[in-house]
Amino acid sequence: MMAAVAARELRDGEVVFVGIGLPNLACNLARRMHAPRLVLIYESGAVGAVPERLPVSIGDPALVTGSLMVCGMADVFQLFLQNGRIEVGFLGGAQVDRYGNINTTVIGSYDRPTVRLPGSGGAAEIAVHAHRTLIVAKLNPRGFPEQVDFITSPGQRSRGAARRELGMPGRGPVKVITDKAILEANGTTGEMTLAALYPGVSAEAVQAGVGWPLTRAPRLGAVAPPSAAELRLLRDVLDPKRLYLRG
Amino acid sequence: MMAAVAARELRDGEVVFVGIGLPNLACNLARRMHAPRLVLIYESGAVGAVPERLPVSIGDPALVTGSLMVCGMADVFQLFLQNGRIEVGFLGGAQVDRYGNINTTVIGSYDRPTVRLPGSGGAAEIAVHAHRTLIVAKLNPRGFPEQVDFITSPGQRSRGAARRELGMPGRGPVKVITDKAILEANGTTGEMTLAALYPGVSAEAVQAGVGWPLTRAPRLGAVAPPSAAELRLLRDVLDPKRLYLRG
Amino acid sequence: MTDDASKVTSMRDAIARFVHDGDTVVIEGFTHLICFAAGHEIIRQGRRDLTLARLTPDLIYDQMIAAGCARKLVFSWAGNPGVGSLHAFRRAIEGRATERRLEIEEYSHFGMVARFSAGAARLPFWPLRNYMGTDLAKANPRIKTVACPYTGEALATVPALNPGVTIVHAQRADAAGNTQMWGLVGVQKEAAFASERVIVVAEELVDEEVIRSDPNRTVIPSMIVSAVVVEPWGAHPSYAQGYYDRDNDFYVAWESISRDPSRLQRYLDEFVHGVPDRAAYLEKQPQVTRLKAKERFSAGVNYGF
Amino acid sequence: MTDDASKVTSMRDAIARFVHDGDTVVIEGFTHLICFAAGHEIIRQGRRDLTLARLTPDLIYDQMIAAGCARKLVFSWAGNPGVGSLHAFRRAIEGRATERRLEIEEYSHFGMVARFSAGAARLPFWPLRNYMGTDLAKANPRIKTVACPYTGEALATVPALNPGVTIVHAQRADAAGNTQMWGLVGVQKEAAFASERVIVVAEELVDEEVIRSDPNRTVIPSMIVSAVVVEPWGAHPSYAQGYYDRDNDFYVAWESISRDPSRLQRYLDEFVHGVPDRAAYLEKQPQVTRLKAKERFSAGVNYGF
Repeated sequence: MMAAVAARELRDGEVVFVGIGLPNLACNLARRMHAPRLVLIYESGAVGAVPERLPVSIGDPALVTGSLMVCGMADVFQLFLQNGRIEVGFLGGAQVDRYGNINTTVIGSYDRPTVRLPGSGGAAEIAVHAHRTLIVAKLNPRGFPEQVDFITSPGQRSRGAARRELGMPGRGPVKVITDKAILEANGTTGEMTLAALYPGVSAEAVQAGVGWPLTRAPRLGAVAPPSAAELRLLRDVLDPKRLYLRG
Repeated sequence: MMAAVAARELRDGEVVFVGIGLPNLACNLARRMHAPRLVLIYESGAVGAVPERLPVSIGDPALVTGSLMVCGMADVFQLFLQNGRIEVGFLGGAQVDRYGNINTTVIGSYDRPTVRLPGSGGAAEIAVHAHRTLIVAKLNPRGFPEQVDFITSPGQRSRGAARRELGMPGRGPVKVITDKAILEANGTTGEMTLAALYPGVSAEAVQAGVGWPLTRAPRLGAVAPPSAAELRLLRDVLDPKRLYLRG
Repeated sequence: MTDDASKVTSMRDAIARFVHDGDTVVIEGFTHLICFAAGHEIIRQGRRDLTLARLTPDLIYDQMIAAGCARKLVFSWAGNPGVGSLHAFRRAIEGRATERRLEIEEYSHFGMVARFSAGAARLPFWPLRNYMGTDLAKANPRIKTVACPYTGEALATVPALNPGVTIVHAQRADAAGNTQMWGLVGVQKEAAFASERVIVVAEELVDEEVIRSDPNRTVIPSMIVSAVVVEPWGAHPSYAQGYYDRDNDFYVAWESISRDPSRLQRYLDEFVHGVPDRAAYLEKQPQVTRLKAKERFSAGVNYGF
Repeated sequence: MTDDASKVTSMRDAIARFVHDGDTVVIEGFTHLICFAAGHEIIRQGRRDLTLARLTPDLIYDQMIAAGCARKLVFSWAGNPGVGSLHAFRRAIEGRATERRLEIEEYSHFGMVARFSAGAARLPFWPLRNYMGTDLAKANPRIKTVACPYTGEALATVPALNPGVTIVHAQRADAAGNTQMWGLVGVQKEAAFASERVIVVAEELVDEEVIRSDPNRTVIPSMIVSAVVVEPWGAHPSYAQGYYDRDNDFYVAWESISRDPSRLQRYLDEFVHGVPDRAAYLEKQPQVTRLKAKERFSAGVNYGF
């Protein structure tokens, strides 16, 4: 369901910085559904990959064989990302807060962490430079605190300052795609607000998974369930071994 | 003769930044005489070239075919030259002065030049970074003024300041190889001084081609004439069409 | 993925659509892959007030200066390599009439490479350790310094160069603009990524499958390409490794052609204005086929897993 | 030219000569071409107090941390990609005994790439537009800013990283160290040029003529190489495009091996300390041959003129 919803956010011809797992599924679904000319770039340096198998890492050899271009990582970050060529970036993380800031670094304090997470990887710069980012994360109150313990990837406001004041080129996280609802960044306040509910989900159930008082959009949307075509592609073609799909 | 003298300055295994014409001849002579492991790098990006014909430009396709590596010019200047990998650089120019400063930019004033020369190319940075440079130029008083009209490539002292004060990594021009004598940089003053005479040339004849009062080394050396082997290689193998050799 | 939107067009249309009066234009290529075909079409279409940028202006910019296309030249070495001078350029700089006076902005090769690198990375400047002791920074106030935040030392800087249009000649490209080149690659990748618009001129149009069979050879991705022009021998008298050799005789001849303003104009009348396109230019000089490259194929490598 | 000074040596000798206690060591490779063989030999030789630098520490640095080789880790993403955690690393950071506490210096990928770029260009810093709004610069005081001399804007900077030794795994090299690789090339070129010493580990030793047949594929020139080690399957469980696939089963298995300190030590005892070299490591696990790559050869290109 999250993969299908994420796929619908992608427009044909866009250049997408892809991560492994759900974002990869979403991109490949979008390519087969409505966006055949989507260009996928992996931070490993593969551009225009057409993997013959589901890649298990962003450095999978299947992303290289038959791709349009392979370049070094200095080019990935300088010539593609910092150059402003990436239109959509996918981000996820252990914590997402009210303004779409993401933490993938530590739970607890930086110097004495309770849980040490992997760190930024390319997430910090994707959050700064991609024209817009889509956050994909399952709802639960610990994962959606009012404020993250550590800002790895900046959202719409960081510690009180807006993106534009901080000089960030990209528009930042425009949506958070969860397993129950879609949150959208409010154009004025930058706050992540409830925009659309999945079928059979109540606004209260969404609020229960979020650690701040959720503002609701004036008119709540209803997210269409995955179509038969979407389901068939995801289950039979893209991830038949259920590596990334769980229900 | 100048090619043979320049060749003798190169040591086996050194990495040399090569220009076209005489420096190219000198390097290829040295490779065949005493320095088979000399590594030639052209600013065009060809590394370890073994040209099947005498290259007519530093971008000649014969420098690419069968070379060890071809890289972009950003790599040439950043990863090889600025990185400090170039041991010897050859330089020439319309004017060479008392301290080995070279002018390849303008005769006259910069804004209203009498003669507009080609400009720096890679010469400015070669003069800054190569571990040592060799200047190759024919003697004549207009070509060897007390002070050049414009410093394109810095020598041992520029407008009164020494290389080290200016923060230049390389040792600068250690010798000027002319058609009559070899000048050497004085280790203390940085001045180009008369070090060795070609056979049959007097110190006065050299002074006549230089626009400043030449200091002489305490013991003047005698440059050995080209050997039979050197002459045969230059005339029959390296430049049989006399593209660069004139007498 | 099939990036099936073809960008293939004629040189005439590509120049008409993507090169405008007043633009900063870059036709790059270090000796290798210099797109004379594009320069000639720009002259034919009478573009004016261009800022021409390139490390080595070479004969093509000398011709464009003589034709009156240029207002300004940004460069690092202006000569006829191994031969002599670019005389149209020199007349314009030395104020000896005929050619309109030309504004210049001058760097060294490293400085120009650094300007393109900054432009390609969309940074406003690039640091380099250079220019101490030279008069270059005095002659060009755009060469500045920055203090290193770690060591305190002063490093030279050059400002980013972001051309309006960059024209890249290459051995092969697909219809969408995915472009591969080999041999000397100069600063073409950086110039293309720095540019607002990119015209790719290819010796050969190939199937996307050819590009995909060897992705490490791709230098320019379709997403930055505005137009693809297929123009065999489009770099003559420059060369294309594996396709044809450099026409060194023409480089030598240029010394005397360009020295004489009226001979230079006759050359332009005959070989540029006097022909409608590159095919006609080649028909006039059948002897260029002597330059066709011999075969020295590399072996392939295994991309399997 | 014949650069005939062979640098070919055994892994044991290369590590003994060029990797010293206290060194900053880089074994690079983004998923692809990670030289586990070198990491294992460093563990076997009992190196101590190393500063290990790498974008993605991956399993090999987790093993080196568990083996007590590391004093400090410089990195940007420390996980088991697509699987889970590096548990030896986590125990060392979270202060849960077993592994000695580890100092860390943390960047993002772009920051690490920029550090290697600065090191390779021998500049003291590299500018990048990044880190505004993040806590990364607060956690790492070596991330600073510089004012652009043209626009006045503040840009982030990272300091150069110049390792003592960088180990590069590649598909092929000649005896002098001229090295070619294809597929994902990560930041290996920059790391090698930034380093004081470079050890090249190749799947295949080839004639200089093979290198010369396709010079655009050369990533590392012999002049920066200290030693060449020929070690087929030396990247396993990482992979070498065109030679063998990644051993994803081992990456999955590492999650439970590394979670249990005693299992981890048993793994090291059996597969690292318990074997004298890579050949013996491979003999213990004949099933890795299932990973041998299929053939997907590219066509060659013409280098003639």
